[in-house]
Amino acid sequence: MGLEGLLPELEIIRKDFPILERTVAGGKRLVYLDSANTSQKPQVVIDTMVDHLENHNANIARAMHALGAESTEAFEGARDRVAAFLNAPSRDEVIFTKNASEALNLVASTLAFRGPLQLGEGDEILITEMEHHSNIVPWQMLAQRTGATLRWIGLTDDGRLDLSNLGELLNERTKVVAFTWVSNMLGTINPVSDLAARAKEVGALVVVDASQAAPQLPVDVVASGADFVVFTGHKVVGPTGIGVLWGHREVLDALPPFLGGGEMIATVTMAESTYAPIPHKFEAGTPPIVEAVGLGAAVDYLSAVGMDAIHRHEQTITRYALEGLASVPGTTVLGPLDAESRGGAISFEMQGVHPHDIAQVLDTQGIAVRAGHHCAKPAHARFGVQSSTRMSSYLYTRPDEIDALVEALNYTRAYFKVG
Amino acid sequence: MGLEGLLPELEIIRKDFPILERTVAGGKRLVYLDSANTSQKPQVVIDTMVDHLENHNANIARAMHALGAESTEAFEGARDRVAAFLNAPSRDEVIFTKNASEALNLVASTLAFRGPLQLGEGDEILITEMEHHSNIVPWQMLAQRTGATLRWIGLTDDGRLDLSNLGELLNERTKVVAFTWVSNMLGTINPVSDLAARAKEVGALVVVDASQAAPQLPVDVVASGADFVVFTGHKVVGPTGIGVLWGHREVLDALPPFLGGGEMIATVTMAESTYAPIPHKFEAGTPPIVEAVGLGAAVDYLSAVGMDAIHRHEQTITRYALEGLASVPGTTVLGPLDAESRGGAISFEMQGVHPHDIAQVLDTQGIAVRAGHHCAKPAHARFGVQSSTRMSSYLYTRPDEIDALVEALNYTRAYFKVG
Amino acid sequence: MSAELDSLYQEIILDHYKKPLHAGLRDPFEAEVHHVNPTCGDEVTLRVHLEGDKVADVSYHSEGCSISQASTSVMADLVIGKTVDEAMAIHADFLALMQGKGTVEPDEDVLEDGIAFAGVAKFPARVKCALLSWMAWKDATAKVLADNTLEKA
Amino acid sequence: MSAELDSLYQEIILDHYKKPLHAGLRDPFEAEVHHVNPTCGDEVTLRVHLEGDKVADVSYHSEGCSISQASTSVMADLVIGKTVDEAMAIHADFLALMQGKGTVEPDEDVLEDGIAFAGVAKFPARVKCALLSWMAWKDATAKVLADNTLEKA
Ligand SMILES: Cc1ncc(COP(=O)(O)O)c(C=O)c1O
Ligand SMILES: Cc1ncc(COP(=O)(O)O)c(C=O)c1O
Repeated sequence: MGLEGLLPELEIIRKDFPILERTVAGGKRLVYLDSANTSQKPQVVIDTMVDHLENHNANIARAMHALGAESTEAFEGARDRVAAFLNAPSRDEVIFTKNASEALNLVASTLAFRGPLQLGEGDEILITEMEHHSNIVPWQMLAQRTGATLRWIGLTDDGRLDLSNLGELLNERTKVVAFTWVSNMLGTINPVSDLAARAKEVGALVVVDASQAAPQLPVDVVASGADFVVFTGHKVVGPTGIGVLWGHREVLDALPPFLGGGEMIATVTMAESTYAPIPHKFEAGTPPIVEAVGLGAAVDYLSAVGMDAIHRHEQTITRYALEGLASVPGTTVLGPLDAESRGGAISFEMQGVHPHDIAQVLDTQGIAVRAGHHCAKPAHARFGVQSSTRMSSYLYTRPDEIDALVEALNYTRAYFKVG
Repeated sequence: MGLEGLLPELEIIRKDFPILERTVAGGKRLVYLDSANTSQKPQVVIDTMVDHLENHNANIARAMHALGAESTEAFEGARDRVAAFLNAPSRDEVIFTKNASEALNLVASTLAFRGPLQLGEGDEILITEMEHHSNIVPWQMLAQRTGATLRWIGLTDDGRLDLSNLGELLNERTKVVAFTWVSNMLGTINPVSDLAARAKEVGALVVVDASQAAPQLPVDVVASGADFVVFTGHKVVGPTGIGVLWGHREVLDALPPFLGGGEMIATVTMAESTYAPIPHKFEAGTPPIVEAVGLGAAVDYLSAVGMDAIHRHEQTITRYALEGLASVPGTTVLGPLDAESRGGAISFEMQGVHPHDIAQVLDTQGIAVRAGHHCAKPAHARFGVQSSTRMSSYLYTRPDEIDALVEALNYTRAYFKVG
Repeated sequence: MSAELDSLYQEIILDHYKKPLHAGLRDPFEAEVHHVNPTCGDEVTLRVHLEGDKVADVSYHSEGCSISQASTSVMADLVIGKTVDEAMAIHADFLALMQGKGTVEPDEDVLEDGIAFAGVAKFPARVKCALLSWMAWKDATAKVLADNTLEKA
Repeated sequence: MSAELDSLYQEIILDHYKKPLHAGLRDPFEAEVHHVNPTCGDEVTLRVHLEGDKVADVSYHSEGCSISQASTSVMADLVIGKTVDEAMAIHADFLALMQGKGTVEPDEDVLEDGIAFAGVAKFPARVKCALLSWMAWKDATAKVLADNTLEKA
């Protein structure tokens, strides 16, 4: 287990995650290799949420009493933490949504509304073939609603963005370029700042889906060159029910509001309403308070471990896993084969056994992986596969868990009598 | 304290809420009278969430392993509990949103999209002057987007809906009637099923905001006669980050999807996407999983205490509070003066002292109330007041807390030398 | 562990998976449907050919796991040759078995090879796999019946 | 408890609340703004009249709590008669006091009656009340200056 690059305090970190003590499948130790789907939660995140609910629970902003002040401070403090985590120039640019999907829909929906940034007939939206459905469907809807055209950056055979025709795809009609930082299916890490710079040359808005990046590498929104960066709480060891939209102040100011209601208004009369400045303009209703508090604890936890160290750990595990998978006959990995250009999610096929059946056998061994299209049907279609099996590691993953996976895959082959 | 109608197990119930043990303002016992803003959480809700996070956390539906199955069962089990709580004909009609505001926006937004229910020029939307901003602004936006006209049911001087001109307000152009079951400012309980029946006569869709009703009285969506009923988790002793939209299956089926992304699709191709059936069609992205689990525990808790008993308790406390407030010179209650026709939120004015200043003095006595417009500016404008002080009780409120409020109000008058 | 797996992956299921019966899309047919399992992506295109009240043919093209493939094969074999009413009754029995969480005792006289799926009922995540083609068949058959009623009207 | 309250509600504040200075909307003015505190609904309509670089008048109509009302009165009294630069410097000092969470020592020579608000800084929920009219004044003044620049250009 002495792999170079693992987190030095791996055993201590594992102790922070209570669920890793669990046994499944009749007494087997849990081997959780589904972190790209959702991450497990450290005790400090859970305890912070419990403390909030047991001792400081109140509605925020509107409440003018001790608990209200404490709750508001905890909630707005979480905004500061997230702003720091992203290196955002201003805390006001951090909008809390319910998940990454809502954040992407917020941008796509409001671009259909009247305003200086409204899309129309003849405009183009450029996305890529490796996107998660949450970064596809909102743009399909936007195209339908506005008459704009949706265009696609294709993929190379080894699962990278095919930028050979970017000069043609990016043109003066391109109003939005949306792409993922790290692919949740292929694992590919995309050249974010290069692509953003190219998109800015034609004046397009750049939307980056950092749902898989924020958990495992340092995300600096300024260095990214993007106008919007999105991620989701439950993949960064935080709770469900919360996502983040970061956006440039000028762009956020220029967008009309998304949802209407309490807390997002300046004033409401029967004749008309006016809206609060960012971030509140985009936070209608009671926000996810205890979820933000949990997310604040989560990003602090990750920062304390260190995003660079986590990235190194992920790459180390990924390299080890790529080697392990290569040793299983009939197994093909989708996406780049070098650990340096990818994140910690590895999708693969095994000849003669369907992904569901693989996942099922693995489950009886206590190993949790994902099987299916991973909300990336176009990417699967691109590689001519209907579904795949995906293992995904995180900061708590140990090399012997990869060993267990490899062994179980060999067992699966034997069970289904293939090869 | 032997008031007839209080919950018989009040002291035991209070023990379920850990925050009630807290002291504030330098050692004073917390008197929490801001439950209409957000409710406190019983231990069982917190413990259920912790157990989920520590032992069963996984993404739902998409995960094909033991944890995934457990998490999915817990999440979908919560849908069953909410369906039972609402007496919904089908669990599929229960959509999880992030709060009540999103639920209302979901309906208002999708009515602007192409489809059989799309609104247009000449159509009318009817709301009331006592709505929360979350049931006003979405309809203003819908009117703006579609060219429909927003019309208003006015209020009588004692804070009830003025139905004298309903015959004119409701006509063949009326496509939507949206109103609150219980007013969060005036406390008024509206005649939901009568109004719904009148609206159905002209073929309008009926949207009922039960955000203040669901916490304190039995809500039967079938008996209500509504097409949509909305409430929010954090006011029914559940967590933030979750709300509920119940809708008739046929109407939900006829609405186009709201947000696009993972989990709400049937299939996604580069050319087009098709959508999953309800409820998933309206649940894009990773839903609020642990929040739904907490909400399930919350509605079970309320049902175990009994919604009829809670309603009786609220009315008993309300009657006692109305008497108490009447004893404070210079104090005027807004809304109906008989406890039977109102819920447990009482807004009032005190001559010569601004609501903020009242709330501030009360806070130094450990008493938490809300001061401001309570997200109901049009209702405040109707009564010619800019803001008010609101006390709101719940199932854990004791009569001696009302005594403390009354005493503190008298002290406030003395402090500001009025009267 | 192997015992648990074996209860799911009965020999009969693996046999149908490796050598599916009635596979392929054939003419004639009165209705064709395409069903997907949104969570995992399993797909089936299925055609139904009725002659009077009889299920004359069920043909299909499907992609999916062993459970969904085997279930399609077993389903086609069970319903072909039956009357629509008989087939619907078998469908109802199979549905009850799948939704019974392992508590329903299957009737071999009715379900034949379908009893091999009894173990699937204990794996909630796989129940959908087993039901995919049954739902598709029911949907397609309902379409044919509706069209026939319309024509007569 | 009374001590805590007294640190917030200084006599000076209550005096300004009961007898606000410079209240009412007056002519002439070059800019009028309307500011609200969205969370609580406090409102102020405020006019600024500049003569050269001097704040010749600030007039207002406001609704709100004792803190916001008193702050408006104190603000108007402080800035009227000063140059815009001097007034902006006072504004900056007041802002620093309010955002200091009780750690900033106010300078009576600059802030005069404004030092009574030192206690407000310890009540985060009330800081916005004290700042509402200052923000409105700054906004209105910026508008006048911008218009002047435009005219000259
Ligand atoms: C009557 C009413 N409607 C809607 C809402 C909005 O609920 P939420 O803020 O949870 O979206 C509230 C509470 O704030 C309310 O009292
Ligand atoms: C790349 C990517 N984008 C977006 C999402 C959507 O995140 P959420 O489901 O939390 O909205 C995910 C995860 O499911 C993802 O992996």
